[in-house]
Amino acid sequence: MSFEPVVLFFLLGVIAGLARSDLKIPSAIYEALSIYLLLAIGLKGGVKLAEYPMATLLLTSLFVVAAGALIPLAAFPALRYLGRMSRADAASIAAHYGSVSVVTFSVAATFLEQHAMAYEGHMIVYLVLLEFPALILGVLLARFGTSEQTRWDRLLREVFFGKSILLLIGGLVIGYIAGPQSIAPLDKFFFDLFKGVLAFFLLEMGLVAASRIADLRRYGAFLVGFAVVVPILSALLGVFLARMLDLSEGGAVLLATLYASASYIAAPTAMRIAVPEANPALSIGASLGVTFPFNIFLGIPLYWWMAERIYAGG
Amino acid sequence: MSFEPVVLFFLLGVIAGLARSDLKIPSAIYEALSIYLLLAIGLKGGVKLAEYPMATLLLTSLFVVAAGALIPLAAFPALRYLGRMSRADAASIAAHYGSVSVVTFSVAATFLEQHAMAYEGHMIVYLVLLEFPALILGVLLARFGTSEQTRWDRLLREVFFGKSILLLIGGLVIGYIAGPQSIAPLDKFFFDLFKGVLAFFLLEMGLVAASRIADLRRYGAFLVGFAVVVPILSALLGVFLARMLDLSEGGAVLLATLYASASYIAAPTAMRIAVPEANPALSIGASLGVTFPFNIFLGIPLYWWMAERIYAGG
Amino acid sequence: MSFEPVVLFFLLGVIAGLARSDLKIPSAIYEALSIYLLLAIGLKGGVKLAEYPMATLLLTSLFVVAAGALIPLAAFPALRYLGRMSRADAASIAAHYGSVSVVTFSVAATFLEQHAMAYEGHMIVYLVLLEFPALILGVLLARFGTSEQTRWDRLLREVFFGKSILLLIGGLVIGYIAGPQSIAPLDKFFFDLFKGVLAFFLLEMGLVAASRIADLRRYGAFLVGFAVVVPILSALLGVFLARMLDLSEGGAVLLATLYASASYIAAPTAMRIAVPEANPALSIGASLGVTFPFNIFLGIPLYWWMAERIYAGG
Amino acid sequence: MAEKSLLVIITESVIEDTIVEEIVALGAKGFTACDARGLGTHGMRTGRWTVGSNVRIEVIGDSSLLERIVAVLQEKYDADYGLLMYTMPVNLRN
Amino acid sequence: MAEKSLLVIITESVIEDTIVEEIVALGAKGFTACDARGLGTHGMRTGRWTVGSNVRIEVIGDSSLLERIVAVLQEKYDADYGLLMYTMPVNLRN
Amino acid sequence: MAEKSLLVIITESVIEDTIVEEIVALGAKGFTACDARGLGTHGMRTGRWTVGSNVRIEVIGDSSLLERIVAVLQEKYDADYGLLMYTMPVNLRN
Ligand SMILES: Nc1ncnc2c1ncn2[C@@H]1O[C@H](COP(=O)(O)O)[C@@H](O)[C@H]1O
Ligand SMILES: Nc1ncnc2c1ncn2[C@@H]1O[C@H](COP(=O)(O)O)[C@@H](O)[C@H]1O
Ligand SMILES: Nc1ncnc2c1ncn2[C@@H]1O[C@H](COP(=O)(O)O)[C@@H](O)[C@H]1O
Ligand code: NA
Ligand code: NA
Ligand code: NA
Repeated sequence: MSFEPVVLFFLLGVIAGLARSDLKIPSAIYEALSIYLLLAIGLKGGVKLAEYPMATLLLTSLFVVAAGALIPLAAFPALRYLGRMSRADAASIAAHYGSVSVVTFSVAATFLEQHAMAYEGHMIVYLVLLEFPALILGVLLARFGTSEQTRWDRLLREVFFGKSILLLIGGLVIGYIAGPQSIAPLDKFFFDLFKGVLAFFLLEMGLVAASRIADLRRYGAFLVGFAVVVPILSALLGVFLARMLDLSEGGAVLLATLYASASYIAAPTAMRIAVPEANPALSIGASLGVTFPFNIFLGIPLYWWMAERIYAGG
Repeated sequence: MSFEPVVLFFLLGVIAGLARSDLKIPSAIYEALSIYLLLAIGLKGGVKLAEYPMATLLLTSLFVVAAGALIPLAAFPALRYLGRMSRADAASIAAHYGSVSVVTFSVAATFLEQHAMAYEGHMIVYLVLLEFPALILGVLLARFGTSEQTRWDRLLREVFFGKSILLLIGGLVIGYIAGPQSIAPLDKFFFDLFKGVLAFFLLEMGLVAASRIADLRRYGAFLVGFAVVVPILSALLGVFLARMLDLSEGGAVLLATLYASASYIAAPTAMRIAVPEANPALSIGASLGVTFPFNIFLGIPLYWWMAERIYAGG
Repeated sequence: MSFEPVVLFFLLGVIAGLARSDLKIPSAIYEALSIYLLLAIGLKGGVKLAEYPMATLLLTSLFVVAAGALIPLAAFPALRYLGRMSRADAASIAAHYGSVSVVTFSVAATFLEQHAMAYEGHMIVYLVLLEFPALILGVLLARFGTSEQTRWDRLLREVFFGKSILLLIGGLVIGYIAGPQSIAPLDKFFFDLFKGVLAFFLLEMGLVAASRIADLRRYGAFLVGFAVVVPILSALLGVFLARMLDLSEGGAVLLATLYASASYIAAPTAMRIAVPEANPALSIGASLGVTFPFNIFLGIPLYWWMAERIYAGG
Repeated sequence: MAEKSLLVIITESVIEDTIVEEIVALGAKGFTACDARGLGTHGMRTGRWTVGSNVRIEVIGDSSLLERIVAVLQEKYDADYGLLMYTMPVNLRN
Repeated sequence: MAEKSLLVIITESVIEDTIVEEIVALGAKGFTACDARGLGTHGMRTGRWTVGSNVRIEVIGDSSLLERIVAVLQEKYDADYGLLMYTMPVNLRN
Repeated sequence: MAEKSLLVIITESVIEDTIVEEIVALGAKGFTACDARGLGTHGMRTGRWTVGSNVRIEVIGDSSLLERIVAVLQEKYDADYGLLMYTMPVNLRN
């Protein structure tokens, strides 16, 4: 199993951050890179979408989303009762872990491509579908049995027209409508540069993650443990479901990675608006400071190994 | 006639804007994309310039610019007397429609390339030459017979050293001096990525256009009608002139598109400085909110159809 | 000897700047482009590093750095006693000229590639190693015999974790660890676009250089002479050393260019922090306003000619 | 030269649109906003990424209007969001 | 610790250079500018694209200088451009 | 509604981190910073490239704290760096 160099850019960012280097990715650039990544992933998925019968896709999607909802539903009581967190904090962190990370997904896909391992093109549809139900679940968990009001209008706008979903779905639809031939002249921009842009983005994520590491010490061992154990269990769920749905082994690795990944683009904004009494440092610290690096360095190879074992045992 | 996907990015931007999504293209990125597009178009034209005898080019350019001047000269009285607009507003809008849109031109060129339809490389020279005379005409129309002073020094600097003209001409000259061989190593940046950057730019234009649509309701039906009818008439002029000058059919489509397009990069800034009493919401609302989408969705296919009919009838 | 078009973008920037055009490269874009260039150069060097025996490289590096240190040590007394400058100013300018310019190096490498002239891949290691010793020498020269305190902690952080060194070394290490195969998918981003990004960057440098030209008149003929003569002498040193170290002729041109170039990314920041009483307008005016354009227009061809003569005479 | 008051609001960018809606709904005729970063009781906000960035909003108006804005923002946002508000008298010149 | 006045000018970015030239020509020894966005009688200015973006300029000086600046800008730019100006006394500390 | 003072510091971006460390070490509980450009005795600073760009820092606190900050910054940075500081009384509203 060879080595994927893009993750080294994350390391470089962490080192720069810890050394308090003056290296900064301007926020305008960060914004542009994230728009690019979301659109490119959407387009990629859209182009491949036509290859699959829509009915099958709808059915499997139902399973993927339903099983995915188990993650925040199980994470919430763990955080609340084992971790003794406030209702709002537990709900917000559960929402982060129920949602998904586009960059982790991209690193996993890059990893598979480097090893010439095939996967289903419609994984990207699952990525899109998994991005938001957890956010709504998170708000319900935070509000259940309390009298606090939720700004549902703002939340729903945030969830469905938040840039993350909008660009993923927008790209998906454009790719689907246009088809491979018409998209071809855009390939040099959206596909060929993808990995380089991902490297740049990981550099920035490393810089931000470094600033979160200090926070973590304050929040303690429980949260760090949570941020490693929950992804592994979620990945296991993903591999078993993939097996059940007859996905390829590559598809199993990606579904495992989706379940294991935690959001740090869509979820923080949505939770800040809908559950403002939750402390954002906790959820972002765990998802970006622990789970993200765990996934890209150790998780993805581990999930692959899990997939191999379970598929071989099948 | 197949379908050009880049215009879908404009639609996506409009939807995001109307839904009040948090999607924003940072202004630094918008600036960089527009510099890229202007330079790339200039370079493309410059490289092809050497293929044509300079004398012919000068002569045809004279016709193209002279005929192009008819557009603001005819638009002004229409706006002033039919539209009952103030002198300043009529002059400013006339200047916007007499000038040209680089992005509309690019969409039309992409469209032709997708259909493998040839066109003259020196169309880009016309693009450059048409960009500014209308701006000067607009100021003359605004000031004719009034005692208002114009900051001519500022205007002329704006017109000739405004980034729009400067980058177009700069690119043209660099491309011409360097020639195809020397420019080749730059192709991967300036030509291969062009369509992707255009897609990104159209996304931002959609976002801005969405914020202009509300304005339009206030300014009424006359302006909306103007923003559709004038481009069609201007395009007709373009096709006839192209026929007269013996341009190819692809060249006719591009000249029609140039005449039909309205400026929203160079003209707004120039008019804001030289004719400040004009209301910029009117001219930008019409050119970006109506004419631009009309041109890229309906206009270009229409102008093509016009070119086909008129060339067939020749 | 044919012609390298990227330098024309610098000229275009200078013209725009002198004409007080509204053309501006937003600072976020400038930051992103410089991060890109530094990383790309580092990666390029890292990939090639494995081709050379480490022991030889270490030995030659010692010579290159030691000879390079002669430049600020000779420049300082010239500035102090011939130029009658304050100790701080002389030390700061000496540091700028002892350090190197990544963009000048890139233009020279592009130039060699265009003429299909080979050079050693480890030149980039010299680039990295030459970037910082001069900065430390500059501070020592400024402080020698004075009672002023230096913020050494800040300076050393600036020097070793300043973004310039960090990205160069980071790229070098990533390229070396990953090797050519793993880096290949990043080539389309980091190598194919390199020259285009360089062109964009040169445009911005032209804009900034234009604003420095006015300053120069105030500082007089001595500094302008210094900014032309010192590079030529330094280049001569480079060519002789290259000959001694048995580098290829292309390598000699690059080493000459490194010695001849003056820093305007790392050095200004480091000197502003460590030797704040030095006037930054002097050092930046000389390095960016005179030496940089001199090098890219006249210097590089001249150093090539020098290399040819000296190598032929060998 | 009218005597007015200036209210400066420093808060999280993520609620900029909401705050602006509140201000306008309460009767302000205008505002001016700039991107900012800073430090306060909610820790360091570096100005990077949406959730870590601040906005500085200025509103000029009669003190009664500004009092109303202060009261509403304090009640609805002070507990959960980084928020700092201060006022001072100014001379409006046009 | 000198008593001076502070003039804040909020206007359209498109005339930033012109306004700066005026200020300097009238005798100001310095100014500080930031990019801004906002709402006023000329509608919403989102800070995107040059024609839709604002600038916030601060000038510190004697009140007589600031009075002159206010008078000139008001006369030449207030009718046609988005413009807001206000002053207040400050203590200059260096 | 507490009476406090506001200190505005305009200086070179290159020392932003250093200045912030000083302020915090002297006891400030917070600050707010924005990117800026400007003109002063050190010439035109266009806001482009790190060495040519300014930062505008606001600190709210008791006058005694602000006096200490002013004294330290003036002594350590005024001679070598572009620096402008002014204070004014403000009403803190939350
Ligand atoms: N003492 C202060 N002086 C200036 N700005 C402050 C101060 N305290 C807080 N701020 C700003 O207000 C924001 C929110 O403050 P807080 O609610 O205390 O976290 C901070 O991020 C700072 O930008
Ligand atoms: N009441 C206000 N408070 C704060 N800023 C304002 C106010 N009114 C206007 N502005 C600012 O001044 C700019 C020009 O105002 P106007 O000339 O009224 O369009 C607006 O875009 C705002 O940035
Ligand atoms: N009179 C002034 N009014 C407003 N800002 C000023 C003034 N003088 C200086 N500044 C700002 O303070 C910075 C440093 O000033 P100086 O130390 O005089 O170079 C300048 O770059 C301006 O941003
Ligand atoms: Na997940
Ligand atoms: Na036109
Ligand atoms: Na050197």
